[in-house]
Amino acid sequence: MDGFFSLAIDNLGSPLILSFVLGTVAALARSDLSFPEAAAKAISVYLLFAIGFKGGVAIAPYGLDVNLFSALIAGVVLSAVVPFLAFGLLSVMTRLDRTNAAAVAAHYGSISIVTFVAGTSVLTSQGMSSEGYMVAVAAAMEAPAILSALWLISRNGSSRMDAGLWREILLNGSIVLLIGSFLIGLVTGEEGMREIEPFIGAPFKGVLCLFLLDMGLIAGRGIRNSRGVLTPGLFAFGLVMPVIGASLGLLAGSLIGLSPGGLFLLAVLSASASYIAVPAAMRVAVPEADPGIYLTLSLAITFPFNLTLGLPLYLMGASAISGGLS
Amino acid sequence: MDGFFSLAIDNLGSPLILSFVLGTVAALARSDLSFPEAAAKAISVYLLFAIGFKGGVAIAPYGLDVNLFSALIAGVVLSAVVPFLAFGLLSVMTRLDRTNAAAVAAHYGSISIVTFVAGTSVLTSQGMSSEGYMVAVAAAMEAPAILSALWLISRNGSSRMDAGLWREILLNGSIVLLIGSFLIGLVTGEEGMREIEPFIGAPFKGVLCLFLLDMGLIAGRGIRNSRGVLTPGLFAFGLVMPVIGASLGLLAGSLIGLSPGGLFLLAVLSASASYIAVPAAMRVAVPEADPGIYLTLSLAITFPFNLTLGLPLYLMGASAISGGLS
Amino acid sequence: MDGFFSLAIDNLGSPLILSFVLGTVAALARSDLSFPEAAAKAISVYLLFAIGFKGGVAIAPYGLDVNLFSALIAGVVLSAVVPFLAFGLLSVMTRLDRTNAAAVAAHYGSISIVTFVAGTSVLTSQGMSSEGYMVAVAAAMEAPAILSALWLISRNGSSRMDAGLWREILLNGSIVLLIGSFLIGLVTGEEGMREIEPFIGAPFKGVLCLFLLDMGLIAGRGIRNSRGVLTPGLFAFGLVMPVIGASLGLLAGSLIGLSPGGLFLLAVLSASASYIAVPAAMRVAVPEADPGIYLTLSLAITFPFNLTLGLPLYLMGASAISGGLS
Amino acid sequence: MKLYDAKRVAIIIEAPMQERLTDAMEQAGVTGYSVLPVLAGSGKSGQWSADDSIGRAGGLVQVICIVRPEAIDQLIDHAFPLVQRHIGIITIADCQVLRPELF
Amino acid sequence: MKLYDAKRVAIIIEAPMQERLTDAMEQAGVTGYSVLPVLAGSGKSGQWSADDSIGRAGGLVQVICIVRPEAIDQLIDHAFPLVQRHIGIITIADCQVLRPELF
Amino acid sequence: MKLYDAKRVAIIIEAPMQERLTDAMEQAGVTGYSVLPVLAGSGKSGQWSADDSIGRAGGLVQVICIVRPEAIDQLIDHAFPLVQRHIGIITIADCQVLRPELF
Ligand SMILES: Nc1ncnc2c1ncn2[C@@H]1O[C@H](COP(=O)(O)O)[C@@H](O)[C@H]1O
Ligand SMILES: Nc1ncnc2c1ncn2[C@@H]1O[C@H](COP(=O)(O)O)[C@@H](O)[C@H]1O
Ligand SMILES: Nc1ncnc2c1ncn2[C@@H]1O[C@H](COP(=O)(O)O)[C@@H](O)[C@H]1O
Ligand code: NA
Ligand code: NA
Ligand code: NA
Repeated sequence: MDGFFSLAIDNLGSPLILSFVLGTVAALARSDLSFPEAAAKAISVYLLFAIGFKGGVAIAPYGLDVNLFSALIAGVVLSAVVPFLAFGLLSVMTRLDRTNAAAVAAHYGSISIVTFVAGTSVLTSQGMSSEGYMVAVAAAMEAPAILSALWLISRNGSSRMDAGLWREILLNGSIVLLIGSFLIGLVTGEEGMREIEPFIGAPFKGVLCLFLLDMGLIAGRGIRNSRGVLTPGLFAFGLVMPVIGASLGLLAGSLIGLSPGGLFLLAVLSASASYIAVPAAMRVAVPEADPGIYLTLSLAITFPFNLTLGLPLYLMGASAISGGLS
Repeated sequence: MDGFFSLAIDNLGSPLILSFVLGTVAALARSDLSFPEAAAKAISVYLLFAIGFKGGVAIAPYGLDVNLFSALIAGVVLSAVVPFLAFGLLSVMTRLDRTNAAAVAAHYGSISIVTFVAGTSVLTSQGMSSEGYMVAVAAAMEAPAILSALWLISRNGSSRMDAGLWREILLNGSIVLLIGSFLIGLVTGEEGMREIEPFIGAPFKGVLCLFLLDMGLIAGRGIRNSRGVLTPGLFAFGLVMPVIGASLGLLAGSLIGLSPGGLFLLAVLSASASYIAVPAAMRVAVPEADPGIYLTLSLAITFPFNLTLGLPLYLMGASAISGGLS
Repeated sequence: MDGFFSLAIDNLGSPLILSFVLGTVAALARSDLSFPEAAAKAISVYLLFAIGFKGGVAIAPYGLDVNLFSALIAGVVLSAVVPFLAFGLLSVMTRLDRTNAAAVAAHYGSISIVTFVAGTSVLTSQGMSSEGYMVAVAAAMEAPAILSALWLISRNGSSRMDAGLWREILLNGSIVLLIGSFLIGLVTGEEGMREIEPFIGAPFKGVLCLFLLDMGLIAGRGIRNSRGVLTPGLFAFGLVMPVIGASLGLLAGSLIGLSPGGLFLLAVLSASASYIAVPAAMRVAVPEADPGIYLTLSLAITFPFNLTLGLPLYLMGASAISGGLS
Repeated sequence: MKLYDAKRVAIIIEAPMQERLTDAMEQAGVTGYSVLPVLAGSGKSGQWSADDSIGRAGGLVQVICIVRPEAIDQLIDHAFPLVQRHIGIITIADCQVLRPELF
Repeated sequence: MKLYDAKRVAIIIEAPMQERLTDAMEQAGVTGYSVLPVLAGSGKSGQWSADDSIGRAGGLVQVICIVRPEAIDQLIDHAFPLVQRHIGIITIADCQVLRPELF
Repeated sequence: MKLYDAKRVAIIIEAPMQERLTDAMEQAGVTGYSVLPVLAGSGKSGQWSADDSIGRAGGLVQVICIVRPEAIDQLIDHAFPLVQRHIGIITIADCQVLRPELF
């Protein structure tokens, strides 16, 4: 556990996490500090583009190989299976009705790309590398959870799906951007990287600080508005579920033989909960589910937990397993 | 033609063009990927400021000389004359009525600054330099085409011009910003450049990638909405006209003795079609013209053509002519 | 005075000031050049974060010491006292009624963080350093002036204050962001700086150029709309008051023994007039005061004066005093 | 100048439903509509604000549509089933227009 | 489909007053409202535009609220003292709604 | 509280025409107006969206103006020639205000 505490303190003392804390505190204190929605949207495009591109560049020398496919399959399976676990856990730990429980479950099967980005940044700080194609895995994990959740609601999820929704889920902006920039990185390789490194490389961490400041503001407002929504059971779920998700991620990752860094990132993806793609899909397909519940859990409980304590914990786990395997 | 293919492949394989392609594909596939309008506006201010400033810095050691004025005159003449050619071509190739044809013609006389910026970035990749004052030429070419088109509509264009419109056309934001930052670069020179290079220099290409991603989204949506608007004749016009414009630009540029890089940029300016300044002026002065036609042609046909195939083609042309002249 | 002219010319010839001038000229000429509100807001978050963080990093090796507290007290006193002076001066120089005079006075006691940022950038150009905690002083000076002004209006200012207003004033976004990022810088120190320097360090000046371009646009529009609002007396006040404020700042700063750089920055803070926090508070607490008067004075007269002539003047003053003292 | 009676229909709905709603309106024969942004709001499900959300999932938009009085029933028949399960606050108000041929 | 009468109240007010206004509205028993952005405007105190201001101090917002007709008096009684000293342009218009249970 | 009758005029027009329109309104004696953003829309000339355009050329704005009932004719007379050739969708609706002295 010594390793965990030193990792956790490292993590909590980084400008990234402190910026997030600043945002959270400001929102809890009801400061009027705010970050314009348009700027946050633009930064998220930047982050997705940068992370996808770097992933592509990283594997450009090797090309797409079979490991990518096994990782993709692992991701899809995780995304599809985790909602069932989450749903079961919710029915034990909380009194959510079937619809709300399934909606929440969808979020935990899917992923939070910012948590993933923060994870890659922890890896860099630790001087560890990871499989470049993990960004493609991230993209692949966005959608399957939604289908699982819709099936949970109606045993016949397709009744809630129209053609439009299929397209919206599969061609969701962040999926397209991640995959697209991944391919661009793959095609242009190191040469492309040299051209745009001063934009997507060096300043990346600083930009992420501002983004996490905004995420902190959003999480803090979420916490403030959570009175009356968050029962102790839900709260506990929001902390336990990511750890379960991470464990599954570690398991799946070690089965397919990922590197320690890749193992960590798969755990992070599996632990993280969506707050963009899945809420939008729920709005359309399951409007009777209460956004107050699923957004609060995902944004105000699980995201901060993962960012602060989860990342060092999962890194410990990944190192332990890799150590054990090697 | 060997040179053309290798240039074209170089160009098509650059992160810039691939980002544009990604945006186009995302929009055609009806992904909900989007880039906030405010951020795109801010980036365009950044691009104009950076390009103007660099132009000014480049000629700071020499000051304004007579070549600048001959280049400005060449630009103004090109901008004023091209609409007549375009109008003639449209009346041969399409069935547009007089008003719509003139409105389209105005766009082709004027310029697209992003195409110009992409052109400068191609030059940099090829290790070629150009006259710093070409940005001033770009600014000078924005407006004259509008007057030609208004004259074409009413043989007495002034009846459609009020004092406000004159001011809006001549003090259009991008003209003012280009000229202003050009002068700032001229005044502050290398010393000013050193201070702000890490903002306007190194990250420039990466920022341009994001902007072209957004342009791709816009072009793609334009293509999607073009059903029913785009006849084969119009489509062909959108591909032929830029080549004619570029040829005129090469001719004019070689008459005034521009360097190969400058020649290329004048061809690019002449080939490019406006989608900001001219549409706004048409909205005010020629509201009966259909924006669906002129915006689709300019944004969804000519811009992508210039960006992908046009740039290498015009560079070939400029090299050939310069080689022939030298 | 030789020193002043060379400093002033240095300052006026920098890309920062020229960008501001460009914006002003564009707005006066009624160009439609504009910068999106959301982008300006995002950049101001960036600037506050960067300046606060750098301040924290600068004192990280030393920690918080007693000098910080004497500087904070000096700042609070300046902010609280200057409004009385301003109020007196206004009643001599202008015919503003009590309410409007007090509202204007509040702005001059409080501060403009952009003026402060421009001041730090002048220091850097001159190779001078300053106390890192000056950003904390800046934060401390935002609010006290508001209380003084409310007291001036009703001799019982509290009648205009509700609990919400107290919170809004004290937890104002820019105060929270400055203090928060200052603390982050303090905690993470040089190591944190290394991680995010490529974002908040190198490109800082270039970003500030764009921001000042926007400030110029706003100031220019303010000047254009000032017809009928600005009497000669008010205009003169807008030029005289900052010089008085700066003098008080120099006095206070030399009493507490600040370095030349710190002295200069305290003078700049004291000379500058608020245009964000105080107007918002006045809207709520003193709605009968005319925003046309206080915003015009602060944004269209005093801000440009400080930026162009004030900064070199105050730097001269600070150097003279420090020279005299040493 | 002569004024003609018309109806102004305003529908507040979740942003991700916007396209479905306008598609339904087009099927109802509506010739035009405009979409306005909504910054923030409050209702039975609590408060929200555009600045609180990443992505538009949390946000609302307001779709405004001027129609001839006689077109109102058909519009409602097409739009209602869609908004019913969603937030979908529909208001209808009388107004007057200058150029009836536009609608 | 049956339509029910309601009132549409629109209040244009300084952005820094938004929260105070909506608090007052909630005290008046209003169950929901939406806030719309305002870009620019002109009035006795001259012209303004969102692009002219840094921060929201200079800007306005429009708060829109659909209420049952009988709730209007209470709403006005609570909101009026607050807006009286401010810009506070209140307009009330008749409208019709489909689902009266929402208000 | 006593309510006074007024008219709410809303004009949707191309963004580049905004200033010309408000100038004309001021000439018609209008004392105040507000400009609201429009995000997207559809009409006879097809669909558009603010995100589809660079610059404001493609976009629309909505100008809203509360006036006394008797001022409506003059307003229309001044505004109509200007909007006639443009998109210019003008709607006029009855409303009530609290402080008639503001208009
Ligand atoms: N009476 C109302 N008037 C205006 N907007 C409302 C009203 N009720 C609800 N809304 C809007 O609809 C959203 C969702 O409402 P609800 O489903 O009641 O939580 C709110 O956040 C408001 O933006
Ligand atoms: N008659 C009106 N109709 C619509 N908006 C108005 C009207 N009068 C004032 N406003 C808005 O309220 C703001 C302040 O008005 P005033 O207090 O008269 O300067 C203006 O800038 C407009 O945005
Ligand atoms: N009936 C309508 N109701 C609301 N907005 C409309 C209507 N008709 C047109 N518009 C708006 O005006 C724009 C241009 O309309 P049009 O000239 O018919 O293409 C559309 O894109 C809409 O934003
Ligand atoms: Na997950
Ligand atoms: Na051209
Ligand atoms: Na001050």
